[in-house]
Amino acid sequence: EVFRDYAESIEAEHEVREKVRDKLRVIETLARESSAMLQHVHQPSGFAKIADITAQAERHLVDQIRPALAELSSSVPASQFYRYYAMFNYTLMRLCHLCSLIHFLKEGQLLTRAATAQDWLQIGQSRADGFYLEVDDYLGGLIQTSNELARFAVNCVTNQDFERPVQICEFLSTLLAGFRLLNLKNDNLRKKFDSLKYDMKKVEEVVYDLSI
Amino acid sequence: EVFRDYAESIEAEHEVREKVRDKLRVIETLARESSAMLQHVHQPSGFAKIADITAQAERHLVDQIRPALAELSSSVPASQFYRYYAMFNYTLMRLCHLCSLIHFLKEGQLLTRAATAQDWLQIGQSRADGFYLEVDDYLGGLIQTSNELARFAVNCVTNQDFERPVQICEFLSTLLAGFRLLNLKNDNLRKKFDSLKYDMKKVEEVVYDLSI
Amino acid sequence: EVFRDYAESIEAEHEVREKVRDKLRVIETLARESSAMLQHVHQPSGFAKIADITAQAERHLVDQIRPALAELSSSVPASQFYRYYAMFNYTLMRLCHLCSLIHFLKEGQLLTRAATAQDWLQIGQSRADGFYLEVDDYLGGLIQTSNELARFAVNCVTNQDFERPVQICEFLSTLLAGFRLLNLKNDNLRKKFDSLKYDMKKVEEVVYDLSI
Amino acid sequence: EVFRDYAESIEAEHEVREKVRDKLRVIETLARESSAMLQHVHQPSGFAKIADITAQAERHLVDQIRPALAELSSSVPASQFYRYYAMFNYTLMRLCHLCSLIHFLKEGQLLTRAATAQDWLQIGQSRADGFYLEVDDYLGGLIQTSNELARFAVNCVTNQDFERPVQICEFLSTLLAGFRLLNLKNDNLRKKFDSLKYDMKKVEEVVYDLSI
Amino acid sequence: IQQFQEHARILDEKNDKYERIVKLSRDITVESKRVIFLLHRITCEDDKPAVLGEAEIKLGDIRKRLWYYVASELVNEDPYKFLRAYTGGLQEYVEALSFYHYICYDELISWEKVQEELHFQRNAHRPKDEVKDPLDPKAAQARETIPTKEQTEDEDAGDSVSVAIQEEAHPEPKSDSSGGNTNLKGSTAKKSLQVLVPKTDFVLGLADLTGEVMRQAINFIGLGNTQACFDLMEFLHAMHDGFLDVGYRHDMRREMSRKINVLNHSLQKVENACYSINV
Amino acid sequence: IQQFQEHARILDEKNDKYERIVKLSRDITVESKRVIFLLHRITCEDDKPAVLGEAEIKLGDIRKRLWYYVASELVNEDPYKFLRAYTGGLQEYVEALSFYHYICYDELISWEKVQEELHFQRNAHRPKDEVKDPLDPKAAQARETIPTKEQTEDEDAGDSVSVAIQEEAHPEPKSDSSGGNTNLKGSTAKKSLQVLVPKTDFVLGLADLTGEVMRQAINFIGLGNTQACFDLMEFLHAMHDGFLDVGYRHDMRREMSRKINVLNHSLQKVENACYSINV
Repeated sequence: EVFRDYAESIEAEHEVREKVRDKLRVIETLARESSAMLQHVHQPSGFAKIADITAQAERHLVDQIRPALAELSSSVPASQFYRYYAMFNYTLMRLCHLCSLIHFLKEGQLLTRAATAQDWLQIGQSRADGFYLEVDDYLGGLIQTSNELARFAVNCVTNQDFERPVQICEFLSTLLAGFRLLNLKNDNLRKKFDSLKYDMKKVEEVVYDLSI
Repeated sequence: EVFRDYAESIEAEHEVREKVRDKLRVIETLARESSAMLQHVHQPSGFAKIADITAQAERHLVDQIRPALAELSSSVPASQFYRYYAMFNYTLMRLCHLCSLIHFLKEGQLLTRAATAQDWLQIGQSRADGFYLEVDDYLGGLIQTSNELARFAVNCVTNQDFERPVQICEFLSTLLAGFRLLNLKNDNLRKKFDSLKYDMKKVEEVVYDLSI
Repeated sequence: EVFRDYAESIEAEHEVREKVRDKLRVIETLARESSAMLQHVHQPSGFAKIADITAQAERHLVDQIRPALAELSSSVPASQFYRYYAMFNYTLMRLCHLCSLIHFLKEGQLLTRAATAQDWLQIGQSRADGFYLEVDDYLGGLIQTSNELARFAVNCVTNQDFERPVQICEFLSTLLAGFRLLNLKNDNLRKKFDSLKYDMKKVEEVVYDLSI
Repeated sequence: EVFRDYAESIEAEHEVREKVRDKLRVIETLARESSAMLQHVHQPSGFAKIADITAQAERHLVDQIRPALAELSSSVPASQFYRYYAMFNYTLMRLCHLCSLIHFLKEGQLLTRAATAQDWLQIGQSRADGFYLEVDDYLGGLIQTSNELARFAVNCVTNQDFERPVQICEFLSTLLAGFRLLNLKNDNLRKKFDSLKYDMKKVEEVVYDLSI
Repeated sequence: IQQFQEHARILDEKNDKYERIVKLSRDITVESKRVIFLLHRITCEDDKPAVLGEAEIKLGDIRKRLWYYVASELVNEDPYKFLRAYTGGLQEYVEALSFYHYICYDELISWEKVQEELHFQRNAHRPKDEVKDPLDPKAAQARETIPTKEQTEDEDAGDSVSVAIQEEAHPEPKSDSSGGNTNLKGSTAKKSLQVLVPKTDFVLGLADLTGEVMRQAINFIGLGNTQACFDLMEFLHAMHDGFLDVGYRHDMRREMSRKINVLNHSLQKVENACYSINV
Repeated sequence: IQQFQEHARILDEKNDKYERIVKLSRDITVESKRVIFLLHRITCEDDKPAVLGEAEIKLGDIRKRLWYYVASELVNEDPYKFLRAYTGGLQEYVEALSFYHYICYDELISWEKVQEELHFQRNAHRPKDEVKDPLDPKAAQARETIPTKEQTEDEDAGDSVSVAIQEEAHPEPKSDSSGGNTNLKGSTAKKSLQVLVPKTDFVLGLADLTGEVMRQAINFIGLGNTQACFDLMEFLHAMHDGFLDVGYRHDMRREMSRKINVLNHSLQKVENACYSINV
């Protein structure tokens, strides 16, 4: 019977989904912890130990998130990456955000997609690698970082750091230039691009305030 | 006739609902009055007498709202708390908000759930106590307070108080750190969390403006 | 940290929900099987063996659904019946429907709520019994049965059974008279009541067609 | 203060509404009972005693509904009939339906608006009379009667009464002719008019079936 | 069957009257918006006399040329019956009138004042035939042509009406705790005309006023008139207190809570503006 | 910054490919509807040979002219990546094919059969350049002009493909319990092309089939062919059983439960029709 066959196939799919969901839940909890750590940089008390906070968040990412991500990756059948993509899509974006934020706090620079995928998350860079980092997710993560940095620029000034806002301003203008190259069909990315423009404006105002 | 029995049971439920609705109406009127009092802290004329306003609102809460809440509590059959929960849910949230706002204005600190339930509202803390304060409602109330305080920070500056905004900023950042730990499945709370992030940013900008 | 406590309570609720969801899934699968069996009465091939089909469905209900329901019942904390009510609400309605349909096919009569709860599903009849059968769910189930019987009346005629439609017509008119006595505040039930009126009209037309 | 005055005025309005709602609830329960009585004419058992049923329903209307309606009428301030109109609008329509149905079952004829208002419900016929019967409500009630009679025509045949369907057919065609004279701007009435056309068609089919 | 001809007549009359009032209400809305727009042209004390004078004339026109005809339609009708037809125009009118009043007298207009303005003594001469037969299509046509500028200065119904008001002084109880001055006293009903102003519509109009006040405050900042901005904030705080006092009840119309939300936003905009002045 | 040029390229390629597949899918939908319309022309046994022959040719055309190009686009892609782009066309195609199959063989088509039909061996000669460079705008243009009638009889890719299928027999496991034949085996992936048919889309297409069967049944009644109507009712009952077996799970796509509702209505319409025959 044609239907019995189908019932089995949705059962099988359901099982994969359950497994993916479980793995995801672990990663999301870890990602929340990571965000919480990094939040401290906004606070007076945390501002003095940015290097420590960053190092701690990086260790957490390497030691805990990375293996959890490897488990997720192995629970998605390689040839069916896009079948389950919508499930972990947003989480990958968030992880990219964490990577690029930590990297910026350490180095003051933009983290490339290649480096995010290979060095930080240790997942593939293209379809041939199986579980991999889509361009959309990488870009989405960068926008989250831009939102966070716009806020950070304000708090830097409050904490008497007048250099970092300039650095952030440069970072955002690089990002904005990059995004301008994209032909944004994707509505979702387009909306995010708008928020990037807004962040840029905000940080420029901060830099302007500092210059007078 | 078998249906006559059901007609009665529907009627009985209807009566409980009517009673709960009546009690709620009283509380809501009182809560509105309380909000109206507290609104004065935003105004130039009220700014000078914050302590008076706070004391008055506290007395109103203890003398009037608390007994009205006790009446509501006794009109909900203990075993059916969750059956009517959706009716008074929002009102409880608002009362939590009032408590935490008054407490912050007095002490500059966060009011815990235990204190809200036990010392301020005098209702239960867990299901075993019958009518009790759900975590969700407590958290929802805190978010309302955060909204109010973000506005208050702005008005403090207008009224030449440059210290309170810093205090509010700390309060919000504590709150934000707490919320980050929660795995917010509840869509409603998630939206409120977003509003909290927005308030935080707003107040940070106020503190920033003060610092330059 | 005060929030860690809340995170746990949210987690705990989440676990109950997961458990309830698992148990429900089993019941729903069984209920679907049961429906599928009963569907055969509409078909020419099944029409001859209505008694067999009914007996099989009854055995399935007693041997499989009932124990599964017992498991569900034990996974809902008695004091929080209404907290999770919205989760299993619809499923209970469906079980009531199955009971009353089987009963009608066997006996040609309406199954009371007491009998449904006690003899068929073996759950409570009132809040004091913990997990119990709400009037609304019982009534909702009856309406589903009325929808099914209206269709069945048509198929009876197709299969040359001219007596059962009259029996169905009487059943529906009893049901309709009962529903008329209820003061239906519940919008959901009111809509269902309209569908019952429609079924009545439909079956009356079948009886009319038979009379000429 | 301008607002205090307004608060008082809505309080006053609220009280009138509460009172109207109470009176309405009584009438609706009575109207449901009346409908339930009249339902019996559709059933084999009731078919033989149509005259009794009709007489009983009429007595119920005169002895119980009419005084309840008088109470409602007196709770609506005469000059503010339309302020509360939306509250009792639908109920008045239903009472008109009951009157015209009883009258048809007794006399086989259409009840005029004047007779409905004056002789049956004892309320006014025009604005000058205070609480009065709007044309819209009278017409809406007639449509409900037409729906009921279309169903009744079918059941008459089932119960071997071949004359009444012809009488119903004439009644509906009079009604239809009347409605055609109206310039139906009112969307609500227009929809009802469609249902009237449908009823007419149905009853014509019944009469056609009888003629062959 | 001929009773249906009667039904048809009643329904048609009602619908036609409703449509005519809706049309008048739309004209009132448009004209009231013009008044508000005009009042926003005030940037300093010196502007006031000219602008306020013009606004007063325009408001008088609205009253005499539009409300008067609404009132004529409502003679011997239950005032609430056609309320939905003119509620839109009424709220906009209250917004314009209260804005004008606030700028003139620095205070909130009272409900009594608004209701009084829409109370007319019927002129025994000219408008008589129009009013007596509101269904006459020619009369309706004539009315439609009236609200054009060229006729503004004509000696007509409106002028004698404004005189009539002076004479009447306080012809009806001005405060009515049941929520609106709704008693059409048998004796005066036939002589005096009025458009009922339900307090709810009055308050909804006031809620709209807060949006205008906010816009004015922002304008003042642009012009560097910061003290005026602080004054307006105080006024908005008072309005806000007022609305809190009324309280948002459960059974309050959704329209009201929407407007209260707008009020809150207006207030916060002005607060933020005042904050930015102080930083 | 230049990494963004790379990002831009990747995003553009993806979007362009997606758009091309959507376009093909729309054409497939249109052509499949034509097949269904054609099949409804059958009113008795005698009509069958001619109509079925024409339908077979049309279905072959859809396969060779449209699906082949979809398959070409999907080479070396994750099959699920572009599923949303062609799911509409696929369901309509399944509906047409299964309707054809039901009329021919009086049975439900199997998933294996549908999947097999969309499995192609790449022709080494002509379409090669098109396929190897699917981004070449000229190739895309050439493709767009293909599905016109005049070219139907040309010796082209499609024909050699159908031969290729014969040769290949069963190149891949035909049943895959994980819900779809999705393994692109390294060895064959480069030589054979296929369009993945997820079982869900297959079943959704079958659900649509029931609507056609219902329409046919009603037609038959009009033609007095009552036995055929009863037969179709039985077929629908069997389908209905099948769907009940699958069960409507909670996490089932809304699309499915909507279609099951339509199925229920179709079945009841046919039941009512059969009832009216019997009365």
